[in-house]
Amino acid sequence: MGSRKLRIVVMLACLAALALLPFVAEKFYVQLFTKMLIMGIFAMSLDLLIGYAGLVSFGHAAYFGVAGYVLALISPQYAAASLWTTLPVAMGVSALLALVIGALVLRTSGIYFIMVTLAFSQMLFYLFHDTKIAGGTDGIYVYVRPAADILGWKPFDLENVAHLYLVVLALFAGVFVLLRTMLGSLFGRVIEGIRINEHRMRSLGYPTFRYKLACFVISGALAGLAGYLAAIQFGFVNPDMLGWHVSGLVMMMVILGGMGTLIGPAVGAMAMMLLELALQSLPEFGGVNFGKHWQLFMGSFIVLVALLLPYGLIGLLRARGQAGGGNGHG
Amino acid sequence: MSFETFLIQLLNGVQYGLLLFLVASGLTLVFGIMGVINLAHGSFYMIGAYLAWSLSERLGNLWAAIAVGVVLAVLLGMLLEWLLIKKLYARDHLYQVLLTYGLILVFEELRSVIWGDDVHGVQVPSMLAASIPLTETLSYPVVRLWISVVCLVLAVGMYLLIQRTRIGMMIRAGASNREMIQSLGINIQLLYRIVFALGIALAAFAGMISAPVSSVFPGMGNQVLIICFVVVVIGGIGSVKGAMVAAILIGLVDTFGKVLHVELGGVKLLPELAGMTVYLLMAVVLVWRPVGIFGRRL
Amino acid sequence: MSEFRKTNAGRRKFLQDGAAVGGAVALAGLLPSVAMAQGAGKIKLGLMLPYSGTYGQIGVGITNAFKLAIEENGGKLGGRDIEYVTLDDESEPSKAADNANRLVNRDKVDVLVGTVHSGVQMGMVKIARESGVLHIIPNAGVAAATTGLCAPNIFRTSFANAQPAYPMGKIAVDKGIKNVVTLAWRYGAGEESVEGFKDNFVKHGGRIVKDLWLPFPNVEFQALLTEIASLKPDGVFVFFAGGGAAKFLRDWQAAGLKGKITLMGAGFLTDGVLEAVGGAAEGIETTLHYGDGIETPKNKAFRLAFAKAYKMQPDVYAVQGYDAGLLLVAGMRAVKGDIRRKKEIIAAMEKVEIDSPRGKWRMSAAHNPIQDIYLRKVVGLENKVIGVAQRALDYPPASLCKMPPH
Amino acid sequence: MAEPAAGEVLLRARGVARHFGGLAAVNDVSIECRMGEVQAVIGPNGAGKTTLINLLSGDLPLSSGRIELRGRDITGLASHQISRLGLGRSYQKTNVFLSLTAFENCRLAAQSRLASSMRFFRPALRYRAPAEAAERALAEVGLEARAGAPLAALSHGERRQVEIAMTLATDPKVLLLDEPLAGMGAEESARIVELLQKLVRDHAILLVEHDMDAVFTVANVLTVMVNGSVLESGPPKQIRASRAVQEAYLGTDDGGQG
Repeated sequence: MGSRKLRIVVMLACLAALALLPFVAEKFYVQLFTKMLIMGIFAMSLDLLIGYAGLVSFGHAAYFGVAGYVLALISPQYAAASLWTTLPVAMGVSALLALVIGALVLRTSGIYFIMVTLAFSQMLFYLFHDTKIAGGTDGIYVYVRPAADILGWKPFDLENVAHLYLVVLALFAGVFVLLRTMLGSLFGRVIEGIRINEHRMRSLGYPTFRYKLACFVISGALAGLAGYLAAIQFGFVNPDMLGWHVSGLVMMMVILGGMGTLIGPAVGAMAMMLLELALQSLPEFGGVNFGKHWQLFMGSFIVLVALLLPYGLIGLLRARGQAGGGNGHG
Repeated sequence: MSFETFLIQLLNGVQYGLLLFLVASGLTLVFGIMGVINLAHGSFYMIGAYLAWSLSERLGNLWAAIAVGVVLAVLLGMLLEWLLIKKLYARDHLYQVLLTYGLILVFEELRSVIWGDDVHGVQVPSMLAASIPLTETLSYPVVRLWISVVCLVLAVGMYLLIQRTRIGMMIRAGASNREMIQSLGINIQLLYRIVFALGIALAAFAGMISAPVSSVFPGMGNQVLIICFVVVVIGGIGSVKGAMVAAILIGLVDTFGKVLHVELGGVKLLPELAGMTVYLLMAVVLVWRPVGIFGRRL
Repeated sequence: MSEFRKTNAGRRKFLQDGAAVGGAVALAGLLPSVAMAQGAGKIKLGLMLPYSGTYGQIGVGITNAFKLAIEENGGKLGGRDIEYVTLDDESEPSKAADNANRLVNRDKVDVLVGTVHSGVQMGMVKIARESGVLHIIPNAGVAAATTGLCAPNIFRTSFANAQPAYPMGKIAVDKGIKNVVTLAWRYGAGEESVEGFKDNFVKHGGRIVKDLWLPFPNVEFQALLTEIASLKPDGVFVFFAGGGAAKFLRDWQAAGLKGKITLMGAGFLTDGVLEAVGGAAEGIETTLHYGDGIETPKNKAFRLAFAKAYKMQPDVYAVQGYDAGLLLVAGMRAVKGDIRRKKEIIAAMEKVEIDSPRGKWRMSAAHNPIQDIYLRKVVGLENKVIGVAQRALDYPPASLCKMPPH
Repeated sequence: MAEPAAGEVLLRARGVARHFGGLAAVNDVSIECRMGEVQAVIGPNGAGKTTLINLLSGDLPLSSGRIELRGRDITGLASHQISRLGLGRSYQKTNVFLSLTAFENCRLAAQSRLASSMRFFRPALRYRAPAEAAERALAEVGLEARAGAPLAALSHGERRQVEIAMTLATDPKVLLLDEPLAGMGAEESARIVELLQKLVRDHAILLVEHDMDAVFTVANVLTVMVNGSVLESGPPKQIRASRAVQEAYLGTDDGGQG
């Protein structure tokens, strides 16, 4: 268990380093990292499904986007809503949604599961896109960020970039620890068993459906947390937040980082966003504007990852250390 | 709506459904036989349409363009299978989703590099340019009927191919059970390459024959992609028959979803939520039959 | 959607309050950015436009014309050199605020220019209102930007979605069209365009038989064409653009409705698709703030210069980009390039009369062009201007914007 | 539930049948498993033995018939419910968690006996019972030495042992063993036969096996299946003597290894 202690120390060090960022870096980079951490939470929530339970959800944006919409819809126009009420509500709605959808989609498996999760997220996309529930295609603003006051005491101010960042960082760490704990628990053992061999789990006496559903709901709620934070950061939600491109993007993050490793997807999220920044600023060269066609490179990159990095970046590191790379996908 | 209008709408629905079938049939074959999930299928529909346009500009007529285009599509399909898809058979669906998701971006950008981002039209072949009057205001374009006929012919062709020929026998064997197919001593590599190329060709062909009606524009692939997945999943993965039934079903749901007016307790449901109807249909079907209407347990 | 729709007072109200608050926020936002902007050195222009995907072409056209306008004025702004920072917004609303924020806070641009897609625009407006950065919209017509969400630092050189459609309402009545069916994609631009037409059409005694919608970006029109044929209206007002428009025009003709029912729409219906539809659009009349064959020296000069510089024909989008350039030139000239004197820049931009290829125009109190809308007719491969549909149109009325004092 | 007395019928199937399309894989089979008895089901390949086990364990739904476990009707219950009622099964095709170690496999099996695994926070390691049960099970099949080895690294025979150990780890009263000896070396087989003889004291065992020597050593009752139906059922002596069985099976089939 020495290596485990070491890993914990390393992580705490990283956490401390990240916590210093707002005191050294300028506003934009603090915001950039805030976004990265938010996407990191999103990616970890999906990793719980894909990497640990073996449930390839292609509609995870639904829970992400819905939470954002909930915040936008329940916060008063020009006054701050309370963080302590809106956050639980938003996550609750996402969880509830995951419960309903999960109860239906978990009846299917394999390709069907992938496609049905996609179909449900598209349904929600059109619900917000085609109706006036929340500004239709234009989307809807969150004019004022929620306030964190507790009986007059103001622990932090989300309007403040540094504060928001630190809060997100804390939540990121919290989610990580929570998921680690969960995966080390009896529950974690069961969903892992389900991923490897669900049929056998059933014959051993596990009501696998219930466990998968629980997993789906938890994952949905955490995706909701990420969506809620994203809505706070930019004060703007629109239907594309639930679109299948976002679902694809986060799936990409999970695999790029290395699914079934939890920290991997978080790394993947950051790598993806940095890569995008880099590719978009490609120079014009030999008459061809690479910057304009940056998606060509992004696409090729994704293809290569799928072919060459089944265990993602983390897998790359692990492969150097002990072969295999721990939690591969079964 | 009047009975007459109703009939025409019925026709519209079926006609749209047949076109969907044409695109989706390739998808369902690749799904069912190779167990490969190909998100880039829509891109091949787009590529087909652009080929039809650029080739007919050069060759002077659509028929030649289609002939050449299909060949190109088959070659492209084989190349991709050999270069990329082949590597993923053993892997989880996840990687297929990922790889083909990447391919969508690649093809969309290549399209922009090669053909630009403009909208283009493809001349309707003169022999199909006419329209048949249905009511005093409405008439039905012959080319649409022609497309429907082509789709039907193709559907029958596929049926015969699968039911009557040796390769069809392999395909059925493959769809029902992978171990069996090896035990039959069939060159599975070759079979897969053929099937994948066939799937691609079908998508591209669909793009080509619909190009004169739909015109050619960026992003046209992603429009059909998702709807085709819905078709395949509702019909049952690997079932051509299912794809046909589902496609018609969706064609009708989509058609009437747009024109019917449904209210529930003052809340307008249709056509306000027309965008949701097909997905709703899919959800309902899968709750009823988790493997689609004609799907086998996987 | 139509913030300015009479039947939607509630939402309008909230958006007006939104303007008040938002505007205040924006003004407050001026201070930090003032502190940041360095007096000397280059002026940073952030161009956030679609350079990839469906709208890629439009983004390029706008960029080219914008630069052309500045080049023609000595290639400097108020005597100061320029640095361009371009960013591909991919027409992806879910990344909009993120991207705009990148330009404002990382690249520290002095002016934010963009964009085409209305959904993305909403994200940019959000950031512009928070940061107070000078923001020029060269295309996206989303009404909110110059009604409910208007702010001192936000200008638009193109149109509001409803604006080009509005005059068609009266023209239809004058043509003796009494019953109209509307048909459009169910998304912001489509809904606002239809609202603009209806507002004017009904005002002049026209009657709307039915509103038909198509889920965006669905292009399977057949069912709705059948519906229209069975309703037999005198005219049909539609909003489609790009590939959708091309397919619609072909289907319209193929369904035999062309010539039986009058087809009307804002100019986007027939812009950039005439080659694609091969005659299917012949004779269709549309209204827009630009068109082919505007015989003014200014327009001729512009078209010549643009074609020469970029080996491509300018379109309405290019004109809007060009005017965005002219507007900025005027603003910066007034302060000799001292970007810190933002209030004076804004004042100058509000006052200036833009000598545009489309004809002279000014900013409304809501910072949306008060411009002539032309009636155009499709002749061959041209959208020939056959007259002015309405002079100096300010629509949606600037009164819908409660512009904070500045 | 009280310890069942020796000879008590723990599992009773009445007229169970399963049809796949036209053909009847299992047709009107009635069978009983008693406490303290090994009920062996034999028959040529394709006789429906494995299908029968799948029906009894709930892996497959019945087409018709009725199944009782310790007097309780379990017809139509899901396999996980049946398992929790004290019926454990092993599979013919080794059905384990390859990426886990032998110990982890068994511990996961034993964990299923906890009231619920919906425990999200307390580290699984703190639960001793499953670990102990797993160790016991591994010891019984004689694999304690290989406890830490990932299954991927075990020999086929060893995996078969794990397969059985997992079944034992769920502490069942009724054991359905589908060809437990298949692919085992002589020594391993002997050990398992020994184990069966020990287990039978406090279990009811239904055994499907092709190794006739083993079968006739451990079985108290033999049921011969042919083409999905029971041909004959009785004590070993009777079956050995039966002409029908001779013709239908023993005679024709060389040792049964199809």
